[in-house]
Amino acid sequence: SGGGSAGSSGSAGSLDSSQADPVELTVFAAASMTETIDQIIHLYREEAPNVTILANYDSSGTLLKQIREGADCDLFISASPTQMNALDGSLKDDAEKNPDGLDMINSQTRIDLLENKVTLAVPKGNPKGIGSFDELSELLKSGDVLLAVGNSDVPVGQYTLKLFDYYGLDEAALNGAQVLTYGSNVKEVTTQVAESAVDCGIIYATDAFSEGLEVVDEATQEMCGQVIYPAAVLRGSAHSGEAKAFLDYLRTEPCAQVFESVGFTMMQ
Amino acid sequence: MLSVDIQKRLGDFQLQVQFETGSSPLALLGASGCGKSVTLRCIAGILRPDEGKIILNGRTLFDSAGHIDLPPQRRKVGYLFQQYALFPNMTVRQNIAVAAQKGRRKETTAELLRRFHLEDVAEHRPSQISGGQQQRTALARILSSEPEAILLDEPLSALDLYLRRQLEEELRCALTAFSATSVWVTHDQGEACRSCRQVCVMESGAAFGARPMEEFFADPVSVSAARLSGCENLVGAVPRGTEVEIPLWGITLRRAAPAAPETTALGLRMQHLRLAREGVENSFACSVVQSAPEAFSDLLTLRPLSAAPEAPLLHMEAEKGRWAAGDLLYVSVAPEHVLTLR
Amino acid sequence: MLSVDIQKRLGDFQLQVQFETGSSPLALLGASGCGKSVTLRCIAGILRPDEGKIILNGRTLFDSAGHIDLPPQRRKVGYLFQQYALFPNMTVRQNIAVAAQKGRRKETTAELLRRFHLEDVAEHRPSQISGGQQQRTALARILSSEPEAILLDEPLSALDLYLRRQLEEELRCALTAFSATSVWVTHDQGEACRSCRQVCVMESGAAFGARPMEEFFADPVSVSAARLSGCENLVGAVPRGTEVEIPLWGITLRRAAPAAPETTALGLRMQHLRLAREGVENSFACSVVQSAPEAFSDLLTLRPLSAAPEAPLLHMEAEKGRWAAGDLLYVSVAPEHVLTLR
Amino acid sequence: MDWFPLYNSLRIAAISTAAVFILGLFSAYYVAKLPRLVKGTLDVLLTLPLVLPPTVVGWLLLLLLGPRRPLGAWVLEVFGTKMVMTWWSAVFATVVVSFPLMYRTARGAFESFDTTLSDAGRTLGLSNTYIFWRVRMPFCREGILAGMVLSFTRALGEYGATSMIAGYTPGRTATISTAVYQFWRTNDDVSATRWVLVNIAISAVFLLAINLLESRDRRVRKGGR
Amino acid sequence: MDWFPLYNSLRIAAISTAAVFILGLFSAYYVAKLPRLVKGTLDVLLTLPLVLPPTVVGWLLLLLLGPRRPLGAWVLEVFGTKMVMTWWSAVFATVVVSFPLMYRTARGAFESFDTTLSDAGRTLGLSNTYIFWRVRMPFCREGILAGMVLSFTRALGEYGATSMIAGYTPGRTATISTAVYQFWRTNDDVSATRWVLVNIAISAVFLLAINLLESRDRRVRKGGR
Ligand SMILES: Nc1ncnc2c1ncn2[C@@H]1O[C@H](COP(=O)(O)OP(=O)(O)OP(=O)(O)O)[C@@H](O)[C@H]1O
Ligand SMILES: Nc1ncnc2c1ncn2[C@@H]1O[C@H](COP(=O)(O)OP(=O)(O)OP(=O)(O)O)[C@@H](O)[C@H]1O
Ligand code: MOO
Ligand SMILES: [Mg+2]
Ligand SMILES: [Mg+2]
Repeated sequence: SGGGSAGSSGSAGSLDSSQADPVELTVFAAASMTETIDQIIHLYREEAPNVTILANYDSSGTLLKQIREGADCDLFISASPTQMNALDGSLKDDAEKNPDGLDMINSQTRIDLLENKVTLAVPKGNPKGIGSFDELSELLKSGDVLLAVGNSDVPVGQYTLKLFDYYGLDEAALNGAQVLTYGSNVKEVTTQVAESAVDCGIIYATDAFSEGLEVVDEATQEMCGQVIYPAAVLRGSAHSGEAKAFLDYLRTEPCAQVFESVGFTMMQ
Repeated sequence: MLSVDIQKRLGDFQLQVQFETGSSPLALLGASGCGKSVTLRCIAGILRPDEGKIILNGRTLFDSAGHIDLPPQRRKVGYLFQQYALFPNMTVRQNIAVAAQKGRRKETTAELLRRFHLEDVAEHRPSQISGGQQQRTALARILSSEPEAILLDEPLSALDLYLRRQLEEELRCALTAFSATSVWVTHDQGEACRSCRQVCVMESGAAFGARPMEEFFADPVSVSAARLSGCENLVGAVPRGTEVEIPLWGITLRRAAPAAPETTALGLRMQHLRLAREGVENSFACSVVQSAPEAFSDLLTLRPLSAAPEAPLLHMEAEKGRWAAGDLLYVSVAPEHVLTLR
Repeated sequence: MLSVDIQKRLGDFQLQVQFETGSSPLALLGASGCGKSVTLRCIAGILRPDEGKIILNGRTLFDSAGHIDLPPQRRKVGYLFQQYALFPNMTVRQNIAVAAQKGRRKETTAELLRRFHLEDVAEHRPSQISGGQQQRTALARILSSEPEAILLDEPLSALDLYLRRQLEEELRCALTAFSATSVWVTHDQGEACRSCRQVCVMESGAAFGARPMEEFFADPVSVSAARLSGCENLVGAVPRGTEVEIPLWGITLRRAAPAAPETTALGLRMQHLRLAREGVENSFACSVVQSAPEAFSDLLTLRPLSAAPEAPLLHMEAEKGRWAAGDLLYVSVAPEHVLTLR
Repeated sequence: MDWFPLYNSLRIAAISTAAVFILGLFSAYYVAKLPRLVKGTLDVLLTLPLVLPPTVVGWLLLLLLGPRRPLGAWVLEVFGTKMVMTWWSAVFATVVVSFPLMYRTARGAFESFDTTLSDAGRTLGLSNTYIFWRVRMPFCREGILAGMVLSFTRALGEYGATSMIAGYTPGRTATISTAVYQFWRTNDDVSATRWVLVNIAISAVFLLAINLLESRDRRVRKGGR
Repeated sequence: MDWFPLYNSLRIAAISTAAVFILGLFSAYYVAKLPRLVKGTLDVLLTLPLVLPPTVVGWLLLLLLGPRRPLGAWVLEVFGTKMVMTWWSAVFATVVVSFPLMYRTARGAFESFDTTLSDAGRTLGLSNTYIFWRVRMPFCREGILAGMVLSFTRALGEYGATSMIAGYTPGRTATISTAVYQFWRTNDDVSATRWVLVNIAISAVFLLAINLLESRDRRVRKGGR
């Protein structure tokens, strides 16, 4: 890749980019950001013509695995703090958040970029007539529903667990009652909802939006906390300056428009 | 009653066969590659003739004009494949039983195993038995399906002499007992002659009608038929009334009857040649070129004294051990044994 | 010089073979299933004998004691498989060329195609040629590899009579020209006799040594060997000095020499039987049971008048058309032609 | 440890292997007889599931069988059951995904069949069905066994399409491979590895059984014509 | 439309089919000769990639080839390149995933080979190599072609392991199937369908080519002994 200028590592943030050496940035982004990041890459081409951005999209868990195994990455945007924490050297001593004690991101550059909402989506026509999370919890208790959720690796899955806690539902008991089905990715859950294969699903607002699903309820902050998408520059990045610059760009107004158009909220 | 009249093209090989046969076996005699196997395949329904008719005991098996083409299963024609085609996954017993009638499968099979000397290898697979045993199994399997007609593609070629005699006899009896129509492909005129009353000669794809066996031996008509009938000495000839001239040998032989004007060749069977004294009718001088031993005689290769260098040599049998290369002798043939051919 | 002394067990079949042969072809004669093909396979290196030694021209091909077991490629032994084993994906020409020496592949191939009458089908695949053509291709292929020894597993069985004679001669010449050791498996004593000076008789897996061909015909020693030598009439017998008694036929025949005390049977060759008048030496009365036509004679099946009901019948050839069932006649045999067997 | 995924996977793999065996065999048999062009087209269609990501195959199946689609709606109406999110929905997924393996392998085997044998059978009056099962099948045994091994193990390993159409509900639709995937995803490497080992054990047993079948008759086949 | 995934998929599928062809053939040939027990064990090992979810296979590959693991570190040191997240990393994924298909099919074909033919070749002095390529291979042609079809199409359709080890970076590591998956996932059904059609077209061309090869020599094989 663009390693022709070996000595460029120190020259941070030269925004006078038109004459700068061409640079390739590799961005690992959560799959739920595919459309938005694609658009922003387009926009950024005018902003910094010397920077070519290569994006790698996958579920945040896969991206974490790839980074951990040494994949080249300059900027990581995860769909949940969990994956970011696992790479954050400042949390080295927190065995729960960073179990392997990795120090792979530049902690100073870490920001909370976006916020998403956990929603309850139902198939067209809402055959079970579920109107809210409260009603859902009753149905779950009576065992008369089939709910699609993400597994704990799909970020929304972790928030779903918090939601269960809030309603005093025990995941193991729900499994025993066979009212849950775990999707291995977001598309699976949304499709299963859209096709009426399940009665309802807990997914992000953005996913419901792009699939055009009917949303009947939105989780509040006390139910499952804030849904945060953190971003950070990687420690091993050969172009940390350019990466930081792009990260900064993500918080500008044009990008905010793009993010908000699919249902994200910008974090301040 | 089997009546066949078919045409079939295979690449640049053209088959045209026409014959009828009754309940006595018909010998289909022809050189290697002349189309015998292809003919049988057409009758059995494995190959589809391009044109023609096949009728067996009044049932039309195939008729290109009437768009009739019975599947092999409904033809009731047993076919002994030249290369056996035994089912490799079944034992000898199973191979035979598979085609037998449901009700008396067991007895039929046991009987055929006995008859074909296969009891010892009944539980072997085809790959575990010898070539001859394989062929006997294939034979037994066909008989167990009780066909209306049996086609035998060189049924005895892989057998040793002793078994061959026995099986030939067995087969003859079996064919008579079933009183089935049968066609016996062979290139052994001895076999043909012993087992069949009728013979159909096939020559590079063409066969026209069956003839009685005796007639065939007495007057093979064509050079290739003479060859098939076992006539060893064939040489170009020119008819001259009741004589025939053999320009290559520089001699003239007398015949019992006038030679047909189409005559182009002459045949002399080994067993009709006699050692003679000079001056005997139809005798001519020869020198011995080679003397090869047979079991109980010597096979002499002779050159007629007046023969051209490129002329074919003459073969005859003689008493063991009396002749050496270079010896001179006289050979004679009776006028009725001078075969004129086209 | 090929010397073979091996043992091999296959299921419940036990092979024990031992013979030596020089540069003249050896005939391996045996009934179907006696182990001829297995023997050849051991020599070629396709099967591994359990024990023993195989030596060709001083080279040890196999020695169980010395742990020598050359791969087939280094044995230089050509093997004509009973079922040809042609490469189905190659044309006739390619099949032959594949084994020829690099330098003169083209000429060798062309020469062999011509010699074996395969020029017309040179570009055909094995599936497109007749059985006989396949066998000739296999033969040509072996000769093209110029082996030191040639094993022929019934090389002529699929050929018609005319081609068989020709090829037999070709083969004899080829074998002489290459001056290669060769073993010729056959069940046709005629073929064996014409082509080989030595014969090794094989009997249910066992073969011990080769004998000169004449000796084998003059004194086959055992019943099965007599059968293989083409002796049609075999019957139990008891030696009585220079005479042998045949209890089943109720007669006694005189021999030229005293019969060995181990004698248990007696063989009479068809061609040694003569029609005789009453009272001639070694003559006995028979009634005609059946008369079957051969091409130029009739095959008579006779019952000696004093024979027991279960006794074997007697076969002899006689002039065509003179005999009918029920006729009475006298048969005689010269004392030197009475074969005593064990 | 909850053994349900084992039980579920086994029944799914067994049913689907049986179905694929029949379907693959007959498609191979009949397609091999068709004219070249039709054969080519069918070949493409029948091999299709192999070139699509399994998740997409599952999605297409969901679009076909979902209760809002005509077929699914009809089944729901008549039998009162959804065709998705049940344990046997997974059979659709595994059948579709492993079908090409059986089909292709059987076709390869059938095409090397020596037709003289079936000709012989026909002249002996044996029905085409008998010849198919008792002559052609044993003759093509190795190829067909290879196809069965491939389809069985593929069915056992299938997760993309299965998880899409049957979901992963522990105790109801979980299979070994969806379990492996879920455990692996949630970093429960111990459980994941345990189920991987179970899967390996099953395939090992299956492969060894097939190997025995193969070698029992190998010798017999050689040169048996 | 950016045609990079087509180009990338083709080169990956081609390289991996070639590799799998060689590897599968030789494993099949040598394994078939081994004693039954060893053979059984190897069979299980070599068929393994079929029973694991491809994503897990990809993960295992990542663990093996990643630049922090011994092998990956060595390659990085010596060749200065990482073995993951490049276009050719995908070749590892497709080779591992499609290997069992070639291996099994070739083994099936080899085991129905008539050994008389190789015996004949050996007595004619032909080298084992020659016999392998010029006698055994043409004889087993149908089975081996079936194996190649299966491995090529599988390589073309592979996405689970590929996306794990090579990622999905448009213009660098994107293949047709990861593209299909990503477009499908982001609800860009038009692009997804377009790429599905491209994949189908490639397999169609490939399958038709194979069909031609097959039928050219079919007739010739029948009864050719
Ligand atoms: N499929 C085919 N395609 C083209 N030609 C063929 C085909 N099958 C046979 N032939 C040709 O047809 C001719 C007759 O073959 P056939 O097998 O009938 O001979 P045959 O008389 O049985 O000879 P043999 O006594 O040697 O078995 C041969 O010249 C052969 O080359
Ligand atoms: N693989 C095997 N397993 C068990 N027995 C076998 C095997 N191969 C051959 N035999 C047995 O060995 C014996 C000899 O077979 P072989 O093929 O050598 O006979 P042959 O003398 O060549 O007979 P033919 O003249 O009929 O070809 C037969 O009885 C056969 O049943
Ligand atoms: O985009 Mo995600 O990491 O699959 O929610
Ligand atoms: Mg023939
Ligand atoms: Mg034999």
